[in-house]
Amino acid sequence: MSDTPNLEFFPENDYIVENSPENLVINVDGFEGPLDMLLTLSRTQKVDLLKISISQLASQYLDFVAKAKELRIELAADYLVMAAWLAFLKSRLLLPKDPSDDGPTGEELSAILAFRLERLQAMRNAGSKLMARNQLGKEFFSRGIPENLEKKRTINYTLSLLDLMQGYARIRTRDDFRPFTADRENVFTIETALERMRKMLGFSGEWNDLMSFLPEEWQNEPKRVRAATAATFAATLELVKAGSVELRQSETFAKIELRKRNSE
Amino acid sequence: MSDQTDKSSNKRKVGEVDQANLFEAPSVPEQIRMVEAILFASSAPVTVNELKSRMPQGSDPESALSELKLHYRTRGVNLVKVGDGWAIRTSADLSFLMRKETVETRKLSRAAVETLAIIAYHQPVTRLEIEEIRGVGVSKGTVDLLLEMDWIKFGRRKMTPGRPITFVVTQHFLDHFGLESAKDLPGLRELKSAGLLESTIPNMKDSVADINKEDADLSDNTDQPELFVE
Amino acid sequence: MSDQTDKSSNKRKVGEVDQANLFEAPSVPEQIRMVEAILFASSAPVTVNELKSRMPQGSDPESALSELKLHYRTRGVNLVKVGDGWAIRTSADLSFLMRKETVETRKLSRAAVETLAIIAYHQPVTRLEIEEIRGVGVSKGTVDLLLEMDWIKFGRRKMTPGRPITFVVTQHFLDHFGLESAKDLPGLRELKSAGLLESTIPNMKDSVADINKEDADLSDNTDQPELFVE
Repeated sequence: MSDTPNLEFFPENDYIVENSPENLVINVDGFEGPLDMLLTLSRTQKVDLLKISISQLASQYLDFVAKAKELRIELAADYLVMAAWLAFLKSRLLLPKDPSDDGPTGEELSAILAFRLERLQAMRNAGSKLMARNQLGKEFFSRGIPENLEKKRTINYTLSLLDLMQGYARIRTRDDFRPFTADRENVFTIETALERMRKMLGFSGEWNDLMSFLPEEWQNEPKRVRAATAATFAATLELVKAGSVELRQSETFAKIELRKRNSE
Repeated sequence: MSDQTDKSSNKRKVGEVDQANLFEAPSVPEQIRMVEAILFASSAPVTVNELKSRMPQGSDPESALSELKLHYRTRGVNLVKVGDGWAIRTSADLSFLMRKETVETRKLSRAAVETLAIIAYHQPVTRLEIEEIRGVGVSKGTVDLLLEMDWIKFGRRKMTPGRPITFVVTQHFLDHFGLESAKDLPGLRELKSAGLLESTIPNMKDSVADINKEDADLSDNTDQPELFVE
Repeated sequence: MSDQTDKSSNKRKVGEVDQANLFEAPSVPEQIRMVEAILFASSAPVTVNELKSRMPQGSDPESALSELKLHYRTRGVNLVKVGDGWAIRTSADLSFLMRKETVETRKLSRAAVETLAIIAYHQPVTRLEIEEIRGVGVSKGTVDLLLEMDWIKFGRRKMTPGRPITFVVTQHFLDHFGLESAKDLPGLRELKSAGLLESTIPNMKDSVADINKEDADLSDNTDQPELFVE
C-alpha cells in the first residue's frame, strides 16, 4: 500500500529522451528548468548518478541547445546561462590545469554540478516518499462526526468605583460645555431680564425689591422663581456696571433693592 | 484483547461456516477493529447493512457491535444506536468537556459606565431621564448588559404620564463596590475635592448632588431630572 | 482499569500533592475517559495544554495519554502524536474499508511536490534556496497552493542580508502525512549524512577550491535548520 504514490506528478518516464541528439525532441515547457533537464539527460547514461560522466552530460546539453538554436526554438535565459556554464566546465575539463590559475578546476566544477543533480534527485525522491505515505483522508481518517466544541466565552467586565465616579463626573462636567438646550420652558434668560428691567426702570426712581421685578408668571413655581431671580439679578448687575442702576442690601440675606440712578 | 480472541470461536454461527470458509472472514478481533474504524470515520451513523457491505464477506458486524458496545460502556465515548444506525458518541456525563470556556476581562464601555453611574446617582431613574442627563440616547444593549450583569434592575413605575419604568441599582452592585447603599456614593463635592470634577463647576452643582443624595430615597420625585439640567 | 487506578499514586508528583488535594483532581481512570472523549470529539489534534485547560484542575493529561496510546495500539483507531498535539486516527491498515470516506484530493504538480519536499527537509528555507535547489524559479501559484492547503507557513526571517522570510511545514502537514514531527520525515537522516540537505550551494561562478561534502557540512552552520540540528 505504502509503495503506491498517492499524488501523481509526472512520472519520470514521461521525459524519456533518446540518447542521440537527433532524436532529441523535448518539450522544454515540460521541464522544470535546466537542472531538471540535466537530470533527465543524466538518466540516459544508465549509470548511478554518482558515476555519471559530467563531461558527456555537458555535451548532451550543449548539443540540445545547439539543436534548439538550429530549430529556432526560443530557450529561456536560464537554459542559456546553464549552457554557458557547461561550456566553461567542458573547456576546463579539456585543458590541462594551469598552475597559475587559482580558479576552480574542471573536476571541481563537475563536483558542484554532480552535487546539485544529486540533491535535486534526492529532493525528488523525498517528495515521492512523502506522497507515498499514508495520508489523512486517504488511508487514515479523523473523526467523521467531530463534535462541535461549544465555545463559551465568559466576559468579566471590570469596573472600579473610581471608574464609576469618573464616569459620572465626566457627564457632569460635560454638561457645562454642552450647548444649553434643555428645558427652555423654565429658563429665564439674562437678555429677557435686561429688556424687562430697562422698561420697568423707566418710571421708577424709588428703591424697589429685586423680587418685584420678576414677571408674575415666574413667581409661583420655585424652579421658575429661581431661574427668574438669577437672571434678573444678573441683569441688575449688568445695569449697575453700565451705571444706570444703584443696588443695596442692608444685611446678609436681606432684600436686595435697586433704583434708577440719576443720570446727572 | 485476548478474551476477544477466545470468543471468536463462539461468535461464528453454524449457518455461516461454509461462507466463512469460502471467503476466509476476518477474525473477530479484526472485525471489531473494522467496525470501530468505520464508525469512527463515518460522517453519519452506520447501519448494520452498510457495515456488512463494507466489511469483507462473512463478517458479522452485529456481534462486533455488541462487543464494541460492551467495550465502550465505561469509556469516555460510547457506542450508541441512532435510528437504525450506530455511532460513537461522547459519554453523556462528559459533555461538559465539550465546552471551551474562555474568560475574557473587558472594560465596560463608556456608555455603560455612564448609564450605570447615572442610575446609581439618580435612582430611581427612567430611561428618558438617563438620556437627558447623558445628552445622548441609551441603547437597549447597554441597559440589557447592565441588567444581565445584575448591576441594575427595574424599579417601580414613575407617577408621570406614560408611567415609565425606572431603574435602580441592585444589591449585587452594592456588594461589588463595597457600598452599604447607593447613598454612600461620593457626592459631587467629594468628587470635586478628589479632583474628579473640573474646578469650573459652579457651586450650585455640588448642592444639587447633595440634594440628590438626600433625595435619593424620596424616590418618586418628578423634579429630580430637572435638577440636573440647570 | 484496575491497574490504572493502582498507578495513580505514583503518577502524582510530590509538588502536585497540595494542588491535587485542593482541587480534588478526577481519578486517573476518569481522566483517561476525559482525554478519550476530548480526542474522539475533535477532528484536529489537541495539544496537552488544551487538554489541561479543558479538564478539571489538577488533571494530568500526559499520563492519561500514554495509557490511551497503549490501549488503542492494537485497535481500529489509534492514538497518534502530531507535532505538539494528539489525535485519534483510524488504523492505516484498515484503509481498504474507507473508500467511502475518501475525499477526492487534487493532484499536486511535480513542482508543488518538490517544493513541499524541499521545504519539509530543508526548513526553515527561503524562496531563493528553494529555487537554487530546483534550479528554476518557484511560481507564486505553487507557494500559494501549499499555503492554502495549510501544509506550509511562513517561518521566521533569516539573519542574512535582506532578512528573507522562510517557509516551514505546518502541524497540519504532519497530521496529513502521519508524522509525529518533522524529524520523522522518511530518509531524513540518510539525506543529512549524505550532505544533501545543505542549504548553501557552492557558488557556480567563482567556486571555491575545495568544495566537497566535508566542507559543505561545516559551512554555514548558522543557517542550519534548527529542526535538524542534533
